[in-house]
Amino acid sequence: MTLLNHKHSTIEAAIASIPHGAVIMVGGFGSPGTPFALLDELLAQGQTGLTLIKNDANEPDIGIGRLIRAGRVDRLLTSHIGLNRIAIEEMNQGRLAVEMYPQGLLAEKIRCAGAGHYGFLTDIGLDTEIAAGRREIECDGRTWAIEPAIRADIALVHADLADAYGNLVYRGTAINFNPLMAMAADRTIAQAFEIRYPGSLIPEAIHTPCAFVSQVVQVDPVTSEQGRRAHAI
Amino acid sequence: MTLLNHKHSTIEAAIASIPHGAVIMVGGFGSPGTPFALLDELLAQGQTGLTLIKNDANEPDIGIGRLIRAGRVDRLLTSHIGLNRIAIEEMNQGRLAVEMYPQGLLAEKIRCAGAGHYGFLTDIGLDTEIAAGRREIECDGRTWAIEPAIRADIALVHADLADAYGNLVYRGTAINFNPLMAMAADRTIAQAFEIRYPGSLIPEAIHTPCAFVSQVVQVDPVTSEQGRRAHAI
Amino acid sequence: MPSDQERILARAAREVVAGQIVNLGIGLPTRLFHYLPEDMEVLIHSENGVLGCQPLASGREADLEMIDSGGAYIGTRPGASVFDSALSFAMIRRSRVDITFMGAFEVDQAGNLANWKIPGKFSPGIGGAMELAQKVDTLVVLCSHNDKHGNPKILRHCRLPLTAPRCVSRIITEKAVMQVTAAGLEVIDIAEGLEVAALRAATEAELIIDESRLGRF
Amino acid sequence: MPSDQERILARAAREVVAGQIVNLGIGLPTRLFHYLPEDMEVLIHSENGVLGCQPLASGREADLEMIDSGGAYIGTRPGASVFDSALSFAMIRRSRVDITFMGAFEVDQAGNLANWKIPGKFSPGIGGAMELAQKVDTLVVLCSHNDKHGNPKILRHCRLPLTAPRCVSRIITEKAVMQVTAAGLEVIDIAEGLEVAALRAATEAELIIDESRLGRF
Repeated sequence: MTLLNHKHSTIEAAIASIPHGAVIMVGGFGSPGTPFALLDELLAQGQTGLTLIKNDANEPDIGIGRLIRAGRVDRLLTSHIGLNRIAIEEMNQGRLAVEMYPQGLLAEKIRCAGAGHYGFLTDIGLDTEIAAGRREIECDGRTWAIEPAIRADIALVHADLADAYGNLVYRGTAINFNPLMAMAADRTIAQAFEIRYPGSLIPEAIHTPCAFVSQVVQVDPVTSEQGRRAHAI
Repeated sequence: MTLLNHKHSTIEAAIASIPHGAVIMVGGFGSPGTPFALLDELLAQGQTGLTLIKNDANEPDIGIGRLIRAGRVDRLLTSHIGLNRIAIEEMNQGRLAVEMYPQGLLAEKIRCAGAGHYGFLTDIGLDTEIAAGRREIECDGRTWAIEPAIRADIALVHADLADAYGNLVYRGTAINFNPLMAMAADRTIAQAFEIRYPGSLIPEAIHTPCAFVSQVVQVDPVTSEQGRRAHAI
Repeated sequence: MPSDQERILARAAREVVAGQIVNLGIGLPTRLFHYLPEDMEVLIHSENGVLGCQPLASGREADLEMIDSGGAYIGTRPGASVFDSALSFAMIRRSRVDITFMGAFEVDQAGNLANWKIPGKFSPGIGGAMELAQKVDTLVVLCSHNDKHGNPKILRHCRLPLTAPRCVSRIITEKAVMQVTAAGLEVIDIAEGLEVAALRAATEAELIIDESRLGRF
Repeated sequence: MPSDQERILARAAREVVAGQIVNLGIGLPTRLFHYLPEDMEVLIHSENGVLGCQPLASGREADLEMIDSGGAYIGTRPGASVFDSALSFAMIRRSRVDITFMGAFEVDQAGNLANWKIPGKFSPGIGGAMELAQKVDTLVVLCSHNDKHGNPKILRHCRLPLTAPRCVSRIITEKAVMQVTAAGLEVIDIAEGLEVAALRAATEAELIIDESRLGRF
């Protein structure tokens, strides 16, 4: 239990709670939705031996790209790392263990952990290379693959708006994996551009109810990675 | 495929597309979110031999209660029918086949069909009476029950707002099963209090994207069941 | 002199800690939210899809699309959210609800709970009770100590179909507050004016009672 | 004289029917949305979580939180929605996307597609391609007819790991438009000025060609 009125945190304190060797989900598809400020703080604090779960590897000089480059990441569960040549190089050199999943299965495996189940049964990829290593089962006369859920110790997510209880609203294509990950980790740390008083968000428009959020950290759009990139365009 | 610009429909035409013997999901938890106008039209048109999937049986004189009372329903998949003495009586007399599921499993089975999977693996109810008849499987040294997805031919849902493409926004506790069912049926017919031009709804606030909606029907809050009840209070 | 139900609810309200997420089962537990301090920062979860219920202010017109799982019209407090049924039960199965209060037909000294079915008599469906009972860390049963015929409801072993096995943390009746422990059912508080012998006589379960530590309520 | 890519894209645009939901794969297909009539009522799906993409108006400042699956900044048209990745792929697996356009390393006459991995050389991960290929009813491959060394890409049997088996409906290259049928790969259109013999010479797959019905593009 995280008490409602103890969620607003400094970025230092929030990230300091992450131990070496943690299994960490990181929101974002490319840059949108990536919690750049939280990741930069994680880089600064020096946690190592990390397992990261993220749709992609960002680019070499931003987001989890920086953590990979600094050798902090032992293992990456992902869908596509084509925009990060360093990550591909680290993988090919055997310094970074990479598990690749089809994007929709990765999303669904995370969502399944967030829903509190063991796994799901799917026909995706049955006759392809990814079927190797999956356990299959017959149901109703057809073959299905068992896809176990993927959970994490910590989720780092980026929201557009939060309230002090930890309710989150995402924006645009920055939604992506964030609400799924917020539900699938034991603890969720959210960064948001703005943290409002409870009651300021429309109940129907809240994507992640506060029950799934442990800490919220306010980040400045101008000094965050997104902000820096905005000024560079 | 339902073309974007052919979704706005009269209630008569939308319901006339439902055949006898159809498997129909019906949104709603109690009254909120129940598509009363669509159900009343279904009653008027006379389709029979129906299988309904709804969280509850409404009350005897409203919603699916009317269809059950009129003998139109052969089978009901539900979670709780305690507020409908007629449905309990019909069940006890063997005239209505009722399959009961724990509410969260019913929701998840519908959600699973909407996500395009066969089923999921859960530990809910393992040591209880509901375990009877479920297939179980060992994974990672523990026992899990296989819960197959539940799909339908038609979903009838109630939204607060729609646009002409069929994007839907729900309100309050009228959300409940509606967005799950809208994804789990072959065709989804939505009633809404207001149908706006495309572009009038906030993209982030849309609960059901139009890809999952086949027809939208405008219903008048004042003449709808909700409206009548509002005036009676 | 409070009624039995008022006594149960007033005592139950003391189980709630500020900052918690609280689920209230259909029936007696639903009334608990009238017993919590108005300014207490708790979020009431109702499994039909709302976090942050509060009683509808008297004289306020009901919003027809805002009900709790028992069907009563409700209001919401600042910080409330509404969501679909899959997310609502994800919250339950992920143990994000801190405490739930439920009624019981039977509860036993091992913490087994039966509150949904009386074979041949009452079987309206289990609703959301099974997942709440199985997954919420703290389950407090609120019920009368005996049924309307005077038979004990606090048993050695439940006889009715279970809602979930070994799920109950604490039982609050008009006669006692009992904690389920590894050693058995330990009485924490006993009702004002009730003798220990009378409590034992009204109870089928074995009760562990240390009179020197017994509270009154 | 249009470039090969322009020829492919202009022809591909004619595959899209007003009212459809259309997914555009990374690379060449992403550029297709510049070839659709501006007032055409289609919704472009991008698997990172948006339905209703449109090209960013020139001179318009980019919204940093609006990209397509290829990472390009995009705008949205009226009626657009944004959603999480689980919902986005539910839309794909439930076949609510009507048509998808994808690149290919290899495609064969049975409709098998390989477009994600070259063992030992290129394996960045499959991204969203597998589910799109397996579940979208109409998959149109847009690719050059031959690789940069002149080797055929339209094969009898794919040699690379498959994205999905028997998933391709139609192939559009700068040389031909080919339909996957039960009988084999049937040429619908051939490029202006290209001889049938030259097309066959550039292709490993067996081609079914009825010259009396052949279109030009």
